[in-house]
Amino acid sequence: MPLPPPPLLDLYRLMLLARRLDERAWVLHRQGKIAFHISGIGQEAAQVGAAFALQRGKDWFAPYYRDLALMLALGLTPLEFVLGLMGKQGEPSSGARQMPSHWSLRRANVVSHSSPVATQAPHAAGLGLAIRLRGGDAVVLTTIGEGSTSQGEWYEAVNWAATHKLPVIFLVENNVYAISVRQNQQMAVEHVAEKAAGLGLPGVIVDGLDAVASYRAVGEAAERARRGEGPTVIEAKVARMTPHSSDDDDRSYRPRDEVEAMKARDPLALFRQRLLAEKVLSEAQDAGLQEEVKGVIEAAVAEAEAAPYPPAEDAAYPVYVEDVRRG
Amino acid sequence: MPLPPPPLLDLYRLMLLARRLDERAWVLHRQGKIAFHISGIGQEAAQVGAAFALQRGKDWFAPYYRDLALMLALGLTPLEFVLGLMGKQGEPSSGARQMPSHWSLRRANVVSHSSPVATQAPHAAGLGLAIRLRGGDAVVLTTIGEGSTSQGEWYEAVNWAATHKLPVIFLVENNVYAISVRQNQQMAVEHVAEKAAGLGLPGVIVDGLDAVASYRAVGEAAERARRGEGPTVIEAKVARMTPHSSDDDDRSYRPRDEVEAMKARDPLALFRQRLLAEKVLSEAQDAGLQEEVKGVIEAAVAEAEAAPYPPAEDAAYPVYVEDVRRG
Amino acid sequence: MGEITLIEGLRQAMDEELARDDRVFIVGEDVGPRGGVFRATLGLFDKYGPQRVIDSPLAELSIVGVGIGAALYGLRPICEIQFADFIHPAFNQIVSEAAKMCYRSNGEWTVPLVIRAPYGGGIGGGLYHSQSLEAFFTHVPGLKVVIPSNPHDAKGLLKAAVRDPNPVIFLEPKKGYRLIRGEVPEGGDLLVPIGPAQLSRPGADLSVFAYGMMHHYVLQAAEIVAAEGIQAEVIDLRTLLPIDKAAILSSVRKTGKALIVHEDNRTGGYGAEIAALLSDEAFTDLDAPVRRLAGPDVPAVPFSHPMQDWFMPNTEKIAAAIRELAAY
Amino acid sequence: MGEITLIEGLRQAMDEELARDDRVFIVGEDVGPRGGVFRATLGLFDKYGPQRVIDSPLAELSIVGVGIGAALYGLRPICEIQFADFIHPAFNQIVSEAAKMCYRSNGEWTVPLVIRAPYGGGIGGGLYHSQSLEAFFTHVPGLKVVIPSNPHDAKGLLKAAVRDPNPVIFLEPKKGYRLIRGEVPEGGDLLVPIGPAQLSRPGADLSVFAYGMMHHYVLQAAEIVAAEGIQAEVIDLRTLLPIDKAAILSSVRKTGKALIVHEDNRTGGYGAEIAALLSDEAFTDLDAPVRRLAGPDVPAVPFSHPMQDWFMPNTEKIAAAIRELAAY
Ligand SMILES: Cc1ncc(C[n+]2csc(CCOP(=O)(O)OP(=O)(O)O)c2C)c(N)n1
Ligand SMILES: Cc1ncc(C[n+]2csc(CCOP(=O)(O)OP(=O)(O)O)c2C)c(N)n1
Ligand SMILES: [Mg+2]
Ligand SMILES: [Mg+2]
Repeated sequence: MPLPPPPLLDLYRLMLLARRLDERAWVLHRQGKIAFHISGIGQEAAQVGAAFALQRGKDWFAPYYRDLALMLALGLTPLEFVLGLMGKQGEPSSGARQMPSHWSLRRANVVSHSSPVATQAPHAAGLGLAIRLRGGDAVVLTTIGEGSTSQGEWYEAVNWAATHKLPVIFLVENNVYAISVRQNQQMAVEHVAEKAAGLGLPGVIVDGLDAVASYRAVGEAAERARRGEGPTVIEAKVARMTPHSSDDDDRSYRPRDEVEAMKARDPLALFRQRLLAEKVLSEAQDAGLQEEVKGVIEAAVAEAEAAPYPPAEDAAYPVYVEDVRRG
Repeated sequence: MPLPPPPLLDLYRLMLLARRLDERAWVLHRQGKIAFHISGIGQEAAQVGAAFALQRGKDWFAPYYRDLALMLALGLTPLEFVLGLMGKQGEPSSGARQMPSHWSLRRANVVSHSSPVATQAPHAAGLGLAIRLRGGDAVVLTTIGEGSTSQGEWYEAVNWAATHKLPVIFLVENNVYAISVRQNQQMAVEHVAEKAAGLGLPGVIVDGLDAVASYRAVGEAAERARRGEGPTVIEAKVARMTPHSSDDDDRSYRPRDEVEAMKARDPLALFRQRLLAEKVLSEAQDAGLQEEVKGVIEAAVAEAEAAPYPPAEDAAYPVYVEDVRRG
Repeated sequence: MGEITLIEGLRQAMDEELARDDRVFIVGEDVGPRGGVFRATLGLFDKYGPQRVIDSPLAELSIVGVGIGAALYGLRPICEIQFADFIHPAFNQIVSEAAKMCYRSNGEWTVPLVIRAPYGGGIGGGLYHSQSLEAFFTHVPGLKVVIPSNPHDAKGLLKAAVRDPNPVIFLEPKKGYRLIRGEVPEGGDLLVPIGPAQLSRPGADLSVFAYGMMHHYVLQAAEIVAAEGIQAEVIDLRTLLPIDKAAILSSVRKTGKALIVHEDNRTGGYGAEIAALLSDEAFTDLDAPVRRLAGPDVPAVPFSHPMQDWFMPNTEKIAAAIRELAAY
Repeated sequence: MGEITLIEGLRQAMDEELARDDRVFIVGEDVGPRGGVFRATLGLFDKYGPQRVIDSPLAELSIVGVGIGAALYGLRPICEIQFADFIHPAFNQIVSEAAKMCYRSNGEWTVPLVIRAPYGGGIGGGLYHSQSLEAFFTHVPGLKVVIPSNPHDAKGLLKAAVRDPNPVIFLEPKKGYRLIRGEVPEGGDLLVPIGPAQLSRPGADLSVFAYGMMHHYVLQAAEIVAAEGIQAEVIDLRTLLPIDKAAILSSVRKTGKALIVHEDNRTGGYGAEIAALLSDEAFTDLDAPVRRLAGPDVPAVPFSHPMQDWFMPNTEKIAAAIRELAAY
């Protein structure tokens, strides 16, 4: 089954929503309304491309903390995200137990991840194994930063998937930094995709600032996986356009001209220009979208601000599955 | 500094000593005189080649349990080995605390290793880092089985060494099995050496049944390392000519014809034939060597049998360095 | 009823659960044609095939991590760690992931996973084939920790563990694999619930708490001291987490004295928690100090026999500790 | 004397040890130009260069494993784990390797290594940036475990740890990094020995044992209850392994009552060992049950503020526990 043409406007709308919501989180942080934010700005294109290349509702996801755009594409609502930012009741990933951006969304086959990086990678291999054992042609997408591929966990997971030819896509969102540590202090290869060669599976490099390129690469990897040909490592070259998180200040380690150069290649702006040039999008349409997104976000923020915190005693449960029923 | 020609007779003598001593251990086990033996038969050539390619007394070693031949080449005495087999006092690696073949020999720069496989690999990287920090051109050799390269520990260690260009040689003794599990259930690559490509360092395949080939490959890697050009992965294709250990019976998982074919390519026999053919060794010389080795081993066994066990209370020390002085 | 060994009980449990529920599968090193290094899974590969009995790469982290992923999908993996000593590479996956998944997802995701691992010393295994390490896991909310002491419980608890919706650390006293034999009902569906301790010998003078191989020795020691007129009550804890506080407290309320026996190192071992529980909640019932007989505080069991014997608690040492406490 | 923060004490300790001994180096994530995510190593990269202050790959296993290798060579690595919660990937290297090296090599090889890790909750860090996990390590013979509670001890104990020939797990109460200030002598070579606990407030009515951030709150609580006429003796344990048994026992012999406070989960926590020690060796001195005030048995500290507050022991909860015990 050949990949259908990329749904350009959908991709754009999701990138826009993710960007504005992310920017709003930074504002909430400056206003002292939230304690922490970790940003996906600069990585949206790779994420939405990946999401639209997969079959939502059927495929499985083991994401990482920068995947706001991915999550929105999979159906997380802006309200749910803001509830998470504020640690409010009704936050769907953890009932406000986890920090913001620690995703989980059962209804969308998004498994829960934790803060220790790379732990999600073996889970993805295990989901792939389960799909293999139970039959069907679902695939698993797991994402990670380039720095976190230094963990043995990632290596073991990819090795499992390669050895057992499991239907897993290992998407590495390479933004060159792991907090302050540049890629060249992480690894001796120039491209993370080269790591695939050592594990016996294909490694693909894609321009992660281009949603369509990501859509194509993930779509092809998914087709391979569905045909039983095994996993793929995809390295999306993305940009971390903010400090690591709201706790970070990148001026001590990041050259300012690098930051400026990066901003000149903002994936959202590039995509907008392209859609305008290709006449997929009109200025008027865009203005409408911008308004719509703004409205959605302000409504979400207002509703989240009004929402209650979870009761303190909720913290006692559910340690065991038995408590879920009890709680 | 070009590698001097291989000391053929020394290599042969060590291989012979290792083989006869190893065979003697199996006999001791059948006699009920020792509880456990893990064998290096079929891997001697790779090991002695490696040992002679390095500068003993200067270079550092983080070996694994099959490295009897390597250890003998580094100066472990047959008596010391047999004391270890029997758990007798004076055993140099652990004072009889560890199982046999868990090497450590301070006087030869051989650091202590444990049973959990692959833990020695990061130590080797750390030794390499220390050499780099303190200056000098020593190198580190660490060995491991092919199955154990599936551990994240090995990946992380090689990644460190490659990223920091440390003077470390990662020698993988590939005997195709990890207990009962064949290499193709361990990894998707055909050669362990391919793993090096994913980590940005050279990966070399060598015929591990040929001591001279091993000598050359390790020698070249050592030269690279001494020149500051960083680490190398060397995969020596060896043979596990026995069951995994004295606790194993390989008939349930290993085809008999494979075992027969392997025995026909016994590295010791091959080397002997070659030396005889090249007239490096005469039949008379060989007979003399065989006698000498036999005598050494019988003396070692006799002395070890007569040696006492360590006193029970020795088990209380040394938990901390303070106890070493106290003990 | 037939008399079988402890390891046969484990094998039967896995066989029956594989047959009962096609979501159950086994994964670990050498569990396939080799049947495991202790032969616990012998014959299961031939019976259920390579999809249900999977020889993994040599990598414990991913044995558990992949198991967690499969459990999230809804399968029921049984992960075998070849020796408990080799569980540490998987520590992060067990403690950060399996144990915390239910809580951190507010119950949306659960990890029905069993991790089987042979543990314990006295088998000439030296430092790294002899360890007891239950105390690392009994400190982790979200895990259940189970240690059977006989074939009946081995079978019934393992079957219950496979059906438990939570991650269960299932530690097997490997010295008892073939040494400990016992009656197990044939046929039927033997389940021993996870949770309750077992009163294995009633007595009025003091309570002795143990599990696994040590429970076996405690029963022998109780027999010896009985001949001297000391009536030791023996409790097989079986499930270490959650703790069966009621059983522990009610025994000590009766006897007024408590001895805890384990192979694991003394300091910070499981016995500490039992002693702490008693010194808090049974304070007025105690007629004597709470005693622990445990592995000494050296890193692990040494290889050489005299040193191994020095390390290991055994029947004689237990009998001596009972006598001393009874005389207090 | 100058008043500095706890983290400044740590920074000074590392600075002085780097200057004193060229075998000392620092390795960890973001410890270089960034100066660590908490800025504990700020300025040290500029001062000592990339050979002595090394930004590692993002991989805790190898931060510790490489550190062990360098220590075997004779160097004195200080490994920084960015948050204690992320130490588990290194668990195998710490427990199987660093802790057992001296014993298993019969003293031939030693591992003079410090592993620094910020720990503890109450900082909005959620499940994985708030953990206390000392009990995993206090169960491991061969390790030393140190937790300072103030700038003076932070500096003096860290300098002592760097010079200690054994592996030291050095846990830092990150909530107190900037909150806790105190006098530290300028100049000189401040060393606080690893081992002895510190009597930080004498009192006759009951003994309260704590460390790290909890010690800070215990002192506040002691002040509050003093106004009510309760004289709590406060002991800052400081070194958790080896345990300063003499100090603990002598305090309880005097007061007859003991309360242990920690953030780490209650079951199997460090308090269990103290309670067990007391219930064994101070049995006849105890006038009341040994009490523990600890983190509840849920996986870790939740993010949302009401739930975080529910989890964390604090001054009020401690004062209440003191009152209750004093009234026993
Ligand atoms: C095991 C572990 N160690 C350290 C951290 C702290 N930490 C959080 S994010 C991060 C950097 C991750 O870098 P990368 O993988 O490149 O992802 P990015 O943040 O750049 O998207 C670090 C070190 C962690 N979360 N987990
Ligand atoms: C962490 C760990 N897991 C499992 C084992 C048990 N074990 C000992 S040797 C071995 C196989 C090793 O295979 P390989 O690395 O190929 O080395 P070989 O024995 O073939 O030389 C296994 C599984 C172990 N020692 N350590
Ligand atoms: Mg990055
Ligand atoms: Mg092998």
